[in-house]
Amino acid sequence: KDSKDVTIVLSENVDMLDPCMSTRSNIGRVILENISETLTELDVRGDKGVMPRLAKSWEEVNDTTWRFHLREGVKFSDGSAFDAQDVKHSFERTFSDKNSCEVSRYFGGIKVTPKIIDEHTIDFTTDPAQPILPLMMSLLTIVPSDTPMEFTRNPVGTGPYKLTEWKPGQQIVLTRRDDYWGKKPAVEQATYVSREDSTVRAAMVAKGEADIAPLIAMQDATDPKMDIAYPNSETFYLRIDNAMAPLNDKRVREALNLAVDRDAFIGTLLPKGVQKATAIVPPTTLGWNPDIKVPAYDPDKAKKLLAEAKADGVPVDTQITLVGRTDNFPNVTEVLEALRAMYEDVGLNVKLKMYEVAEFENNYSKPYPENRGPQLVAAQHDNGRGDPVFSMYFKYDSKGRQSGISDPHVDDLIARATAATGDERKKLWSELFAYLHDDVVADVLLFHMVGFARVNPRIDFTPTIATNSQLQLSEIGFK
Amino acid sequence: MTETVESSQTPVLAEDEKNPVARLLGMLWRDKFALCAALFILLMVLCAVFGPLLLGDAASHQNLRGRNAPPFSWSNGWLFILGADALGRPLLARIVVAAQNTMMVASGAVACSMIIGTALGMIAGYASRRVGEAIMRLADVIMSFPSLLLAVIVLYVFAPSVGNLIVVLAITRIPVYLRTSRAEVLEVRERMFVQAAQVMGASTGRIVFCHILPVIMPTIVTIATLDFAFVMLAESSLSFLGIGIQSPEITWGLMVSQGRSYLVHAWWLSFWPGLAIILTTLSLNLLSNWLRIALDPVQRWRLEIGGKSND
Amino acid sequence: MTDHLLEVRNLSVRFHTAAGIVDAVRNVSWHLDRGETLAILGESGSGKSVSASAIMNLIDIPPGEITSGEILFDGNDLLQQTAEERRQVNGKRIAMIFQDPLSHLNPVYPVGWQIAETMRVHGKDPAEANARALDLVRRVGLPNPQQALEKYPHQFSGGQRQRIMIAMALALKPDILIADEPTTALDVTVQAEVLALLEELQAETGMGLLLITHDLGVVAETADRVVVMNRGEIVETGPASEVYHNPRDPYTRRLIAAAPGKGEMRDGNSQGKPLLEMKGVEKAFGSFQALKGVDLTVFPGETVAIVGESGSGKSTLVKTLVRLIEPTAGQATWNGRDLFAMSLKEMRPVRRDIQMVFQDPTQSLNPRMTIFEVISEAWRIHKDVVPRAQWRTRVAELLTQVGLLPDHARRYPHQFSGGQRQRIAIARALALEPKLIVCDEAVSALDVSIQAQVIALLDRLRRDLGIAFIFIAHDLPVVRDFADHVLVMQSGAVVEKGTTREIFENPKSLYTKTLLASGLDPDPEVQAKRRAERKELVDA
Amino acid sequence: MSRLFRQRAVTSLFSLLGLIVLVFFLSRLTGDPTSLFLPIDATDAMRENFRELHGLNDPLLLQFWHYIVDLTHLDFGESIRKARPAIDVVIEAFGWTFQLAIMTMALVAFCAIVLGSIAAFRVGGKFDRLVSLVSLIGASAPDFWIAIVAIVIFSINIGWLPTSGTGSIAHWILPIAVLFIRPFGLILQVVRGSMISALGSAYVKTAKAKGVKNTPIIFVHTLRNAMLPVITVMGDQAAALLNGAVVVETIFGFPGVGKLMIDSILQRDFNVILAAIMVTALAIFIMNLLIDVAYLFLDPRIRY
Ligand SMILES: Nc1ncnc2c1ncn2[C@@H]1O[C@H](COP(=O)(O)OP(=O)(O)OP(=O)(O)O)[C@@H](O)[C@H]1O
Ligand SMILES: Nc1ncnc2c1ncn2[C@@H]1O[C@H](COP(=O)(O)OP(=O)(O)OP(=O)(O)O)[C@@H](O)[C@H]1O
Ligand SMILES: [Mg+2]
Ligand SMILES: [Mg+2]
Repeated sequence: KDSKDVTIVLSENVDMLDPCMSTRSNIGRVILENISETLTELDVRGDKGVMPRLAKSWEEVNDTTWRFHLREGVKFSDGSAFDAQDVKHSFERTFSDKNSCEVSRYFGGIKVTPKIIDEHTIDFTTDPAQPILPLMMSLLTIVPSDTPMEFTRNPVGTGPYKLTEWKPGQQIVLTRRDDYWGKKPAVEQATYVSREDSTVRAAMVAKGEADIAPLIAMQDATDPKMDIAYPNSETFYLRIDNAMAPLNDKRVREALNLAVDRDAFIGTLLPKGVQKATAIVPPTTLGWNPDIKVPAYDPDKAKKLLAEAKADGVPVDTQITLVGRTDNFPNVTEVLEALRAMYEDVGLNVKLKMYEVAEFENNYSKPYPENRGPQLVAAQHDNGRGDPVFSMYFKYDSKGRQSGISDPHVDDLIARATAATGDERKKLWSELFAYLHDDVVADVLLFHMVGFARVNPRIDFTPTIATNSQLQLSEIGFK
Repeated sequence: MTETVESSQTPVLAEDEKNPVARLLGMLWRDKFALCAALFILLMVLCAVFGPLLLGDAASHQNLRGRNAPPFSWSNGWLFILGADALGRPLLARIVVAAQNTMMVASGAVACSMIIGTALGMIAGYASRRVGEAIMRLADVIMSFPSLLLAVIVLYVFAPSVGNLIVVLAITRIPVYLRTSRAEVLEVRERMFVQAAQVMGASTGRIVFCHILPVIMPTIVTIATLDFAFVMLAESSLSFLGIGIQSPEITWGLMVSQGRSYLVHAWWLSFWPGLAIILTTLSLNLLSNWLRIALDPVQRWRLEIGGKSND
Repeated sequence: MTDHLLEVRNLSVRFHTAAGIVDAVRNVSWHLDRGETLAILGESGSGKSVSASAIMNLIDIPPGEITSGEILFDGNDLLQQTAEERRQVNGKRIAMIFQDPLSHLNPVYPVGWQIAETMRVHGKDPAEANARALDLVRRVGLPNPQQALEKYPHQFSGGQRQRIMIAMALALKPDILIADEPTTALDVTVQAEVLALLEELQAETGMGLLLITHDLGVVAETADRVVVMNRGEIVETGPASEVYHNPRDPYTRRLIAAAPGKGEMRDGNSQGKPLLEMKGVEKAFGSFQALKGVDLTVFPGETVAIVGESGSGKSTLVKTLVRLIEPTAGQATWNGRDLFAMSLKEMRPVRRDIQMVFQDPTQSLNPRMTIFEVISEAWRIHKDVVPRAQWRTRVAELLTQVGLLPDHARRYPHQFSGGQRQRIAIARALALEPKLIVCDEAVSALDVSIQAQVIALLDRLRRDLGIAFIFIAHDLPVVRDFADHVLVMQSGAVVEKGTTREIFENPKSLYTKTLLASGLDPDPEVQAKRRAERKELVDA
Repeated sequence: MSRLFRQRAVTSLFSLLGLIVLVFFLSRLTGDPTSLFLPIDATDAMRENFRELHGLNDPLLLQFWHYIVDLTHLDFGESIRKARPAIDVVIEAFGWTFQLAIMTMALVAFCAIVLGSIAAFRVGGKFDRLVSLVSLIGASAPDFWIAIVAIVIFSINIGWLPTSGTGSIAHWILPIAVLFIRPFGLILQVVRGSMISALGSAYVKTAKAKGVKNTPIIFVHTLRNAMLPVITVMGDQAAALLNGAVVVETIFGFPGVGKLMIDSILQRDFNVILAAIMVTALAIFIMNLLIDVAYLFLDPRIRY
């Protein structure tokens, strides 16, 4: 087959195709940098950090102002020219109250004011200072200035492809643009279909009905010629409800960490490529601390700690609920069952409860249920964006929506790191990670997960940590 | 015969020599398929009653390094003859232990829906038009109400529990019994023996239960046996929401659905529990087919004079 | 070897039942010639219908079993033929009229379709078949033939259904017609027409007619030869008048002696308050007016017979009385209360006192109940009648009273003959010792000896317990013996009523006169004479 | 007959209204779509804005009032998830489901009735045993087994059929085959049982006495008498199909209403749930009416 067309089989239906929703992984895989581009782009293949895309360059004008110089001669797929007005509109649209664009969450708590300097220059003033604004700009998709504020079903962008067909539930077709400003990609046309069943996705690629299945289950990744493992930026951990007895006792929390035989999971219930985690963000993230040691598997010590705690009057026999989400990742139930068994082995009384998304969400996010009892919430956290700022406030600040701890020192470190730049930022994050892991023992950090993609041998494509949220057709070649 | 009348001794009707249970067992003995089915069901009931006591520990002992051990290998002991699941637990033991929850949920849900549905259906078919119409429209509503939504509502409004799981499953299956029994009642109530009973002064309850029910029961039971399989499988999809059975508790349906992702590479994970479901359903159905014949006087000779058939 | 049209040799049929083997037919042999009419007489349950079924290949094997014998037709043994060969014969060469028309008609197809089907399966063009069906329906005397074809079996009266069966059997002018009690539900005038029709066909095609009947009058009118059966065996055979006048077997003698119509007629003895008074009862089925204002009064201990045209509304009238059919108008006073005005619930206690024997007994017995259950159900419903401990003896007693064996209580309805089922229905009605029993053709399927026994029983109950009867019958001699009052109905209205003597000795309306005149005499010679007279009348 | 239709139209309207009320209020008891639509780390302002945007801050009764008022203009509201009119989404999906259901049921009806009747006629014989066994195994086997094994066999190993998706006629074969199995088993058993009883009736003897062949005896004389429970159960199975065949839709990527309904329920996309339920309910109501009319045709003794 010499065709330069590819078919990509996604794991979820695409409900919407609005560019401002492209931080959702299934939407992002279709839109991001294919239809709609961003001002900047994070390098996930090398270590170049934030790279230019629609912005040629940028600089910090003062502490609170960033200036972006826009690329010239760029055209949207509807023919209109790209200029600062479009950037301003895209920005305003994201924060409009006529829609519920997802991207805006990354700007939570910061007031950003765009100001057009000239046709191809735009200033962003932030309050307070936002040292990583260029990184954040890699999330903001640019739409033409005449795009309505409401969600649109006809995404128009400056990217190398344009949407030519969308039969909801059946397929989405993107076709290569001839008037794209950048390098012409190899793929002429891309068809996106979706199948929820991993076996079927794998089968489609195996049979040649599809070329790329960005996500298949470990069990189906049986053919080394086609199946590629890649870190998918998810971190699997158990959040400990530090406020509840007996979990408010540090020894108990330590015991929870020591009781887990992490190695037993690797290569069995979880794929070989998973890494034991010491932080909630993957090692590619700024400030990741290599000095933190993974807690060793030591059930005897765990038992000892528990006995000590018990002797001090900590009610270690209380039933602890391990809350999980069905379908969180393949094998989640088995993994949690295994965890439960490990906890039982050290004498803890753990009950497993699996919930669907909404009910899980009630337990996962504040306000937590009233009479919940001591809880361990098993969750995955996704941060492939290179900076811990997208995680730490939510997960660890006293007021964080999914925080299980309340520690003034942590709050302080988060606030300082968020405002810092450069090495200072890195240092502060590192310090925070160490403090959380060793001193607070805030949670049971388990694994940085991997995903499997199945790629047809005729295709030249290597998934990266970003494949969880985007799939640039321009990165696909043919052998 | 006329002589009998004239000899004016008091006539007597001797007691039946055989009691009905013995006769029924005799008929069961003659239908070898039904006999096997009955034995299988008996076995399952024994598993359900004693399984968790005997094998409860073996069934929950995990061994991650022996996960997905293939079946038919004696090396791990007889408990592993059917292989091991994703956590290295012996499938045979788990199937035996799961029988209890499975039977409880399935027979609970099927029995509830069958009894309620059939009762409502007979009322709808036999009572006044107005009542009948109301019941039927109610059935329409239930029929169009997605079971998943019902489950989610139950999950949110009530506490998730096995009882609620049974309720959800039962409610969704009510319409089929209701509509079927009503349809049959509409026809059967026109039969003359029903009218004869009416003339004798039989109460509505008596007519419905003694005259109409036996006629419609075989069909209802046939549906119920197949619903058994349906309910066993549907139950696992509700467990997905977090209502009902949760690990480490286990049912066959849950085992089947947990084995789903391994279907291609470790088929035994879902195959054996699935087979248990199939065999149970099959046995129940064979038994119900046997019962249909055993309880129908016009057909009963098939079981009374040996296995001869007329084709 | 054989020059008979049909010859049955040494036929034995038995049934396997839970209670043991029932020998229904034992070593029966007879033959039928072209153009001949052979009547099979016999006790109810003596194996007449079973031997007919054997000829038609309709016995369920198993549980039935043909243990010996051959049935020669056209020189071939039917029992050795393949199913396909039998199928070719059935309906076309040999046709059968079943004893129990209601259950033998398919309830969900219009009767016209069912009649025409016989012709269609044997290769007649559908249009032609329909035309012939219409003709047949007209010939058997159904009103509104064109509409009748479109109607379903349940919309007909008992006699009308029987005529539909007859039409169906005659459709292809078969070589042999097996008629199992073809005229029990017909009034004498219609019966005469039907018999004439059969005779005509016989003359036309040389059809052999095998007539199974209890009615000695019909035998006298039509039969050339007679076979008498008792308990599965042939006890006597010979030319009709020979057997009538010189019966040799004791059973035959008893049978002939039992022929009704010789007793004293009654003048009616209405005393006291009427038990039941029906006034102006009307019933319409759609636009068809089945009852046009009928009055009926019954006194305690009295028998009111209703005779009349088939389809005149007799069954409908009594069904309104027991509220199986809601009347369109009228009232029925019972103990000072209007039955029609009661709710069905209020009706329930009253039902104990009014029992009914249905015209089609087979369908009125629950097929899943043993006879014991069928009869004792009455006591389950009305708990004060017979204490539970006595049920067994009482059932045995009732069965014996109607000429059955106590052991029969263990069997199921389908294991009985037509007449036996009718007696079970009577026993059931008696079980409650009601004040009024409605008998809709309750003795029509019984041979005269059993009939006499049952009638005697009813009469005794009437006298001893003061039970009143509404007695619907076509058999005038029985009415004459048993009734106090007679009501004559035609087309949904009462044309005449009076005491039995008044009606029989001094009929006023034209219809009553015709009815009485069409009555058949059991003596073949008398009938032969009448026939000759009739012929003269027609010729003249 | 027309009285039946008129009366049914009125009573069904009440059922539909009751269904709407039930679903509207009950579904809103099951939580808030906000946290499901928005990402986990959404800000409070985003949440507030979302609620305001979708009218979730209004009192429930007011929301209901708005919904009913819009409904009278045939406006079924917007899908939160898909940002388009809920009814469009539903109609699109229902089209697929409807076709799938019709084709499957037609096939099921034909096969189950023919094979079930023959099995009943030869009750206890080899054919009966075989047909019963196969159909029962099919009816009680987990549907995803059959689906996946079918894909592995027919698409991958033999390569005759596409694995999944829509587009050509070949795409319909596996989904229909998989959907076929359970209703087939169930209905076959019902046909068989009902026919066994009916074949014992006296009118079958009449037909034999008339010389009618076995085939018409089974399919003309007896079947019609045995049809009442059969079409009822067929209705039930058809309703299940109209409600969507979740497993098949999921595995084969079929854009039907079952998956839509499940997703909408899990995502609390209320307008889509309501619209989907109304459309399927309407279909089910009509189907049940047709079945009730069919009773009248099948058996003239039946009256309501
Ligand atoms: N299926 C059966 N099982 C057992 N016994 C049967 C069965 N069918 C008929 N019999 C018995 O066979 C005998 C003959 O029955 P048959 O119907 O031939 O009587 P019949 O002479 O036609 O009587 P009637 O005049 O009352 O119709 C009866 O005693 C009856 O009880
Ligand atoms: N359900 C019905 N629908 C329509 N017409 C009916 C129905 N039942 C009876 N009829 C008609 O009513 C008339 C009276 O029927 P009925 O059964 O009372 O007659 P009958 O006097 O008992 O006759 P037979 O002596 O033949 O039994 C008949 O013409 C019959 O066709
Ligand atoms: Mg007979
Ligand atoms: Mg009558």
